[in-house]
Amino acid sequence: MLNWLRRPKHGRISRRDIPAGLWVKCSRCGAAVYHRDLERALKVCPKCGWHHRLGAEERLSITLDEHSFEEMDANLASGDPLRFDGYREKLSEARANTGNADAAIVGVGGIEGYRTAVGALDFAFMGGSMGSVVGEKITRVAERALQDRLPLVIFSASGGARMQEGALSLMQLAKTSAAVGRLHEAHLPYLSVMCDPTTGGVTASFAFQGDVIIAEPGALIGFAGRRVIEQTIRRKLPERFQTAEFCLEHGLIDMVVPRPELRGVLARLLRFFGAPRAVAPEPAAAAPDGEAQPAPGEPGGPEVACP
Amino acid sequence: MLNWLRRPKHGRISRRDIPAGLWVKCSRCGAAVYHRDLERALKVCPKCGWHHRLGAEERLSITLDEHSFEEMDANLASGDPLRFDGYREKLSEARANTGNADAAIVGVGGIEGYRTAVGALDFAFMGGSMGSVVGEKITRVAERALQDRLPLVIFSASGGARMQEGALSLMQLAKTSAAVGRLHEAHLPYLSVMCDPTTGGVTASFAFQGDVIIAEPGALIGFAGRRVIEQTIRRKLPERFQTAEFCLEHGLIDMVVPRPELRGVLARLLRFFGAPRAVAPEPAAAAPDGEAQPAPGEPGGPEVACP
Amino acid sequence: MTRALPERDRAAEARAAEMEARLAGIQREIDALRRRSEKDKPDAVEQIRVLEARGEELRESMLSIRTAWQAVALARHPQRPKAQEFVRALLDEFTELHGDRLFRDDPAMLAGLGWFEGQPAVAVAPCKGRDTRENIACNFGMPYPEGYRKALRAMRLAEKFGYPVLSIVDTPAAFPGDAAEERGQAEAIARNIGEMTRLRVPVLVVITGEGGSGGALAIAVGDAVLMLEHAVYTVIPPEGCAAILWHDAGRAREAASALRLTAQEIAALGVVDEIIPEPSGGAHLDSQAAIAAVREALRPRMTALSNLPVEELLRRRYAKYRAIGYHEEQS
Amino acid sequence: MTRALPERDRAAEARAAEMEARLAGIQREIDALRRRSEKDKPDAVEQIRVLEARGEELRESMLSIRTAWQAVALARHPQRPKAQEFVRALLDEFTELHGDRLFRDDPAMLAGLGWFEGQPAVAVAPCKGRDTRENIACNFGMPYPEGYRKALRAMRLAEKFGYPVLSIVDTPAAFPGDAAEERGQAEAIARNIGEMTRLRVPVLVVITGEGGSGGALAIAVGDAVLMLEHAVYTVIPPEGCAAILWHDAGRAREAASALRLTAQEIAALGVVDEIIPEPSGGAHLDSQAAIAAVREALRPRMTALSNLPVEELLRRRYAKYRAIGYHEEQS
Ligand SMILES: [Zn+2]
Ligand SMILES: [Zn+2]
Repeated sequence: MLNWLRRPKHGRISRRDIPAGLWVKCSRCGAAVYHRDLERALKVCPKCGWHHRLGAEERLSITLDEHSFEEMDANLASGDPLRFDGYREKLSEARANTGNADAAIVGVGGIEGYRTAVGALDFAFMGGSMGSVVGEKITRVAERALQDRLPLVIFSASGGARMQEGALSLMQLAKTSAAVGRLHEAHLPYLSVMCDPTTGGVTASFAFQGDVIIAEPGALIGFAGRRVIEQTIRRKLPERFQTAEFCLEHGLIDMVVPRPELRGVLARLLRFFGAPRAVAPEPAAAAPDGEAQPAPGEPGGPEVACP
Repeated sequence: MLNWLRRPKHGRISRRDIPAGLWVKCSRCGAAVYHRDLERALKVCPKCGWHHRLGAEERLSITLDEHSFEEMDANLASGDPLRFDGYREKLSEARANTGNADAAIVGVGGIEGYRTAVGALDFAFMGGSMGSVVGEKITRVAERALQDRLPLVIFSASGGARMQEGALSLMQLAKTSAAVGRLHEAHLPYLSVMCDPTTGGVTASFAFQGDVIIAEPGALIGFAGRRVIEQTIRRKLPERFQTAEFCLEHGLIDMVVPRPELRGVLARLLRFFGAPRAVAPEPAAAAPDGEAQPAPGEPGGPEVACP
Repeated sequence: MTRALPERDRAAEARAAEMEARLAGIQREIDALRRRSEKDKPDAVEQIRVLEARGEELRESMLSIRTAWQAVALARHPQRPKAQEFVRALLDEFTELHGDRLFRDDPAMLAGLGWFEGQPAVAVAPCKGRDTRENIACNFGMPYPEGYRKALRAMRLAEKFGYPVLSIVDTPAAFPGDAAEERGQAEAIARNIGEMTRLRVPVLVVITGEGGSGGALAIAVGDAVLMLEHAVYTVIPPEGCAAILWHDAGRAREAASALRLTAQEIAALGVVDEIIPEPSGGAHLDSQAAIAAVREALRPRMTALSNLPVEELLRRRYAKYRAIGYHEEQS
Repeated sequence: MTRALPERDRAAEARAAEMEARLAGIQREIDALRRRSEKDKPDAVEQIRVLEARGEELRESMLSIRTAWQAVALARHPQRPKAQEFVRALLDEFTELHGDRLFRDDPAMLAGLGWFEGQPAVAVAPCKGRDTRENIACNFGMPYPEGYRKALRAMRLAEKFGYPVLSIVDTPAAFPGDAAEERGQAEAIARNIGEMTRLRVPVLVVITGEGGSGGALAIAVGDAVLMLEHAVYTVIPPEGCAAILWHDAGRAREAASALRLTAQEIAALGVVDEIIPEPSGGAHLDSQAAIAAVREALRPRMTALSNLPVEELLRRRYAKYRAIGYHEEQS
């Protein structure tokens, strides 16, 4: 289930290379879980229910219809506009570890047959932080949705703005908000999914601007960090502060959806908001390990237009 | 100052008939105040600062430029649509006591030379309650503002909807809100002034729909009554609960303005929002004690149009 | 302009009071028998059966007279289908939305998305519970400001996508608590009413139980306002009205009558557009039939309103509320 | 797309550190003299005068080098004119508005109406205090969500009447407290940023002190974004950056330099449109001159923006933010 989405690797090591059949230890409850069982359960611990983090590729592969994904702008990579000490090294390391050029993957795909523009942030890539590239990719995928009158679905998982790009990162809050704002004006639906963790500048921009906001159980969601808040108020915060469930009670998000139900809920919402039906999924549009096909044209026209 | 606005009386007794020169006792602090001093101070107690209630006529006469007021619909009177026991008697009594046909006076007037549609509720008339007539008059003055592109200023003082007209009273919340809503869509300014007390259905409609909301010091402002709330929560409420100052702290109103400054603040806001200038005030447009002139035409065209 | 109502049927009220006294007597007899039933079983069972049948008969004829107070009692009946039950039954693939995105998710207000007869729609409804525990959880159907703000957020979502709004109304009142006042109960209601007068999509409202004053109107301004036969709609709860008029909340029955809050009277005042008949004896005896009746009543109106151009829809909505009221011209 | 910045002037940073050490030495000498001054009066007074003059000289040359840390210190200088002072001086007949109409009036955010050079305008600005008491009252210029919501309400009022918005920005951050999180700090900031990208009136922003991350941007998205010479604009406070990078908040000076937060660097990144020169030595030495400089800088931009058709204004605003960012294409 987690494996159909294969993309050109920028580094050599992939988390996908773990040999099947190993036992892994749940970092939450400590239970030993057979690796394949964990994968089959979409990385939700069968013992404690904890939703372990997914990489952006994994996220898309468990969400999108098989072989429906057409990636955009896979080759966009961060530079070092501030000449910030150590940034280039951190980027190289993150690229090697994740196999991605930066912390977001965007494109167009199908969810239970509904065509949608889609993006996913990758917490494994420098904490999913939003620098110029993440901002640019989110903006481009929103513009693509606008152009093709598609819905937009974004999975956030981010520590916030990327400080190594200074004020340029901060401005990505405005840039992405402007792009998402155009979808609102065009009456196109935008569904925001907050995964563990979604904090800082990403919450203060597109993640909180969805028509419907969904979170995964237990996900950490908040603007300021727990440590900063505890220093400010000089008190310990309760355990469930800034969890998805806490945000739900405080009226900040629409629903908390367990991972196995998420695809179904998204499809239901896409149908409700008039997403176009995809034509029958292309049989293996992209070769499993070949070059990416970032061509801007769509493989098949929508049967129905978004309202 | 309180006397220029004289209107045809529906009853025989007028509060204006108190002989000047009497000492009156402040109902708040108990101080004995020379009647003429209290009038000169716009009924703000010189000892304790309490803003005593004003009738609708008094309110308009201390607010509007002398002889600038052109009343509308003075002859609209309540019927008894529900055949509610005792309602006709209460109406007669209120008419006799206040000299007004119902609990609102509306029309067009000038404030420091700025032309505005204006309305005032009269708490002395059945607690300023809103039945069909109050709703109709507020609606008509809002429609007049829309038609002539004038700002709207409404002074509220009301216990809420008039229960003797049942669901018809309740519907006045929708009717007045719809009329005020058209001003918003036409980008015309509406200033709401909450006087003591403004509660119930009037707060739940036009009083809280102002572009700017002003309250007089100490005014009681709230939706539910203190007694009902205390019964519900089984606690005593603090003294300042539901005061203007309490509402200011809770972010519900824009400002608390002492009565002597109110005219100036309104003029400043009307100027800011582009109210048209009135031509030089008509010298005594209405005869002091003669018939009202509810002619719908305006005495002078505006020099500047509202934006 | 609205027409005044005819005089009330005082004889009917008196008859109802008398019948209720008889019913209470029967109930006392039944209770007494039950207390004795361990001693004297088969006989008591038969007697209880007879008494219960007589009580049922009496109840039915009381229903047929239906004074205002009986309407109040039916509207508040604990087995009456709840507003949220109507919503979940009327909309297919219902998806609940939560929160006002400002302060809190108010469990006293339901908001969500779904399909009404193949048409995407957004629904709002106050929530009453079926027992004490549930009622405490949803504050007895009395929303806080955040409940109204959640409903408004859902309605704005409907507006964005051009989908109709369906509002099912059954609430005793907006919650009269200090925290609700602090957070702007009046402001929230005023804003909803104002926004609903100009929401650019069809708004269909059904008063299914208690239409409790401003707290109900805050989700009840619409192009079509329907009302279940035994629902009530009132500017003030009868108890509150009696307390103000006669300093005696116990005289609520008289107040209920004076307030003209039954569906028939409300319709005669032009405040609602249509009365939806309930299953014989009241909706609580057959929820499914009540829901089906509401669905039937909504269907043609949904179609008709969806076919109107927006400007015409708004013009009619304005004209409708503009016309409600009763006044005289004094010479 | 933004251009990358040149290497930092590390020599200047080193010089500044050295000068600061010398300045601290002078200050210690002065303090020592003062402690002795009762014994040995006329002589000490003269010595102190000389030392103070030397210190002043040193301070001026430090200013001329202006490393990032000095910019931070100036931007935070307690005597620096406050954002609300700019607003009250720039707008005639200023009328303050209060409250978000939802929950609370946040004293950390000023909003109001007034006339800028004969043009009606709406202004927003965070509030810092001039002393501890004032600072506690206005939460050290750190708004709660209700502060941002108040600002948005004021901006929407401006939009309704077609008046420009003037935002004066000087805030260390949005308040990082638990209650602020509970009430949706992120939501409030996200909403403001989103709405400001499409507000249908000209928005003019001046960063006058600390442009502190999202808490600043929540009122700083505009058609013209100006920045006072010694103001700073940063995605994270230097102390926080140092704590994350080196687990040592004490290395804030190095972080400040790395973050490129000075007006000159921010302008070079294309994030602000213009740097407004301050009076010699910094705005705190001459508030009136600083205010006059801001007025002069705003005047032509206000005129130019007010003359643009709304659609063109919005097109340009979008294009402006669309272009900010730096990336490479990987093969
Ligand atoms: Zn586990
Ligand atoms: Zn007094």
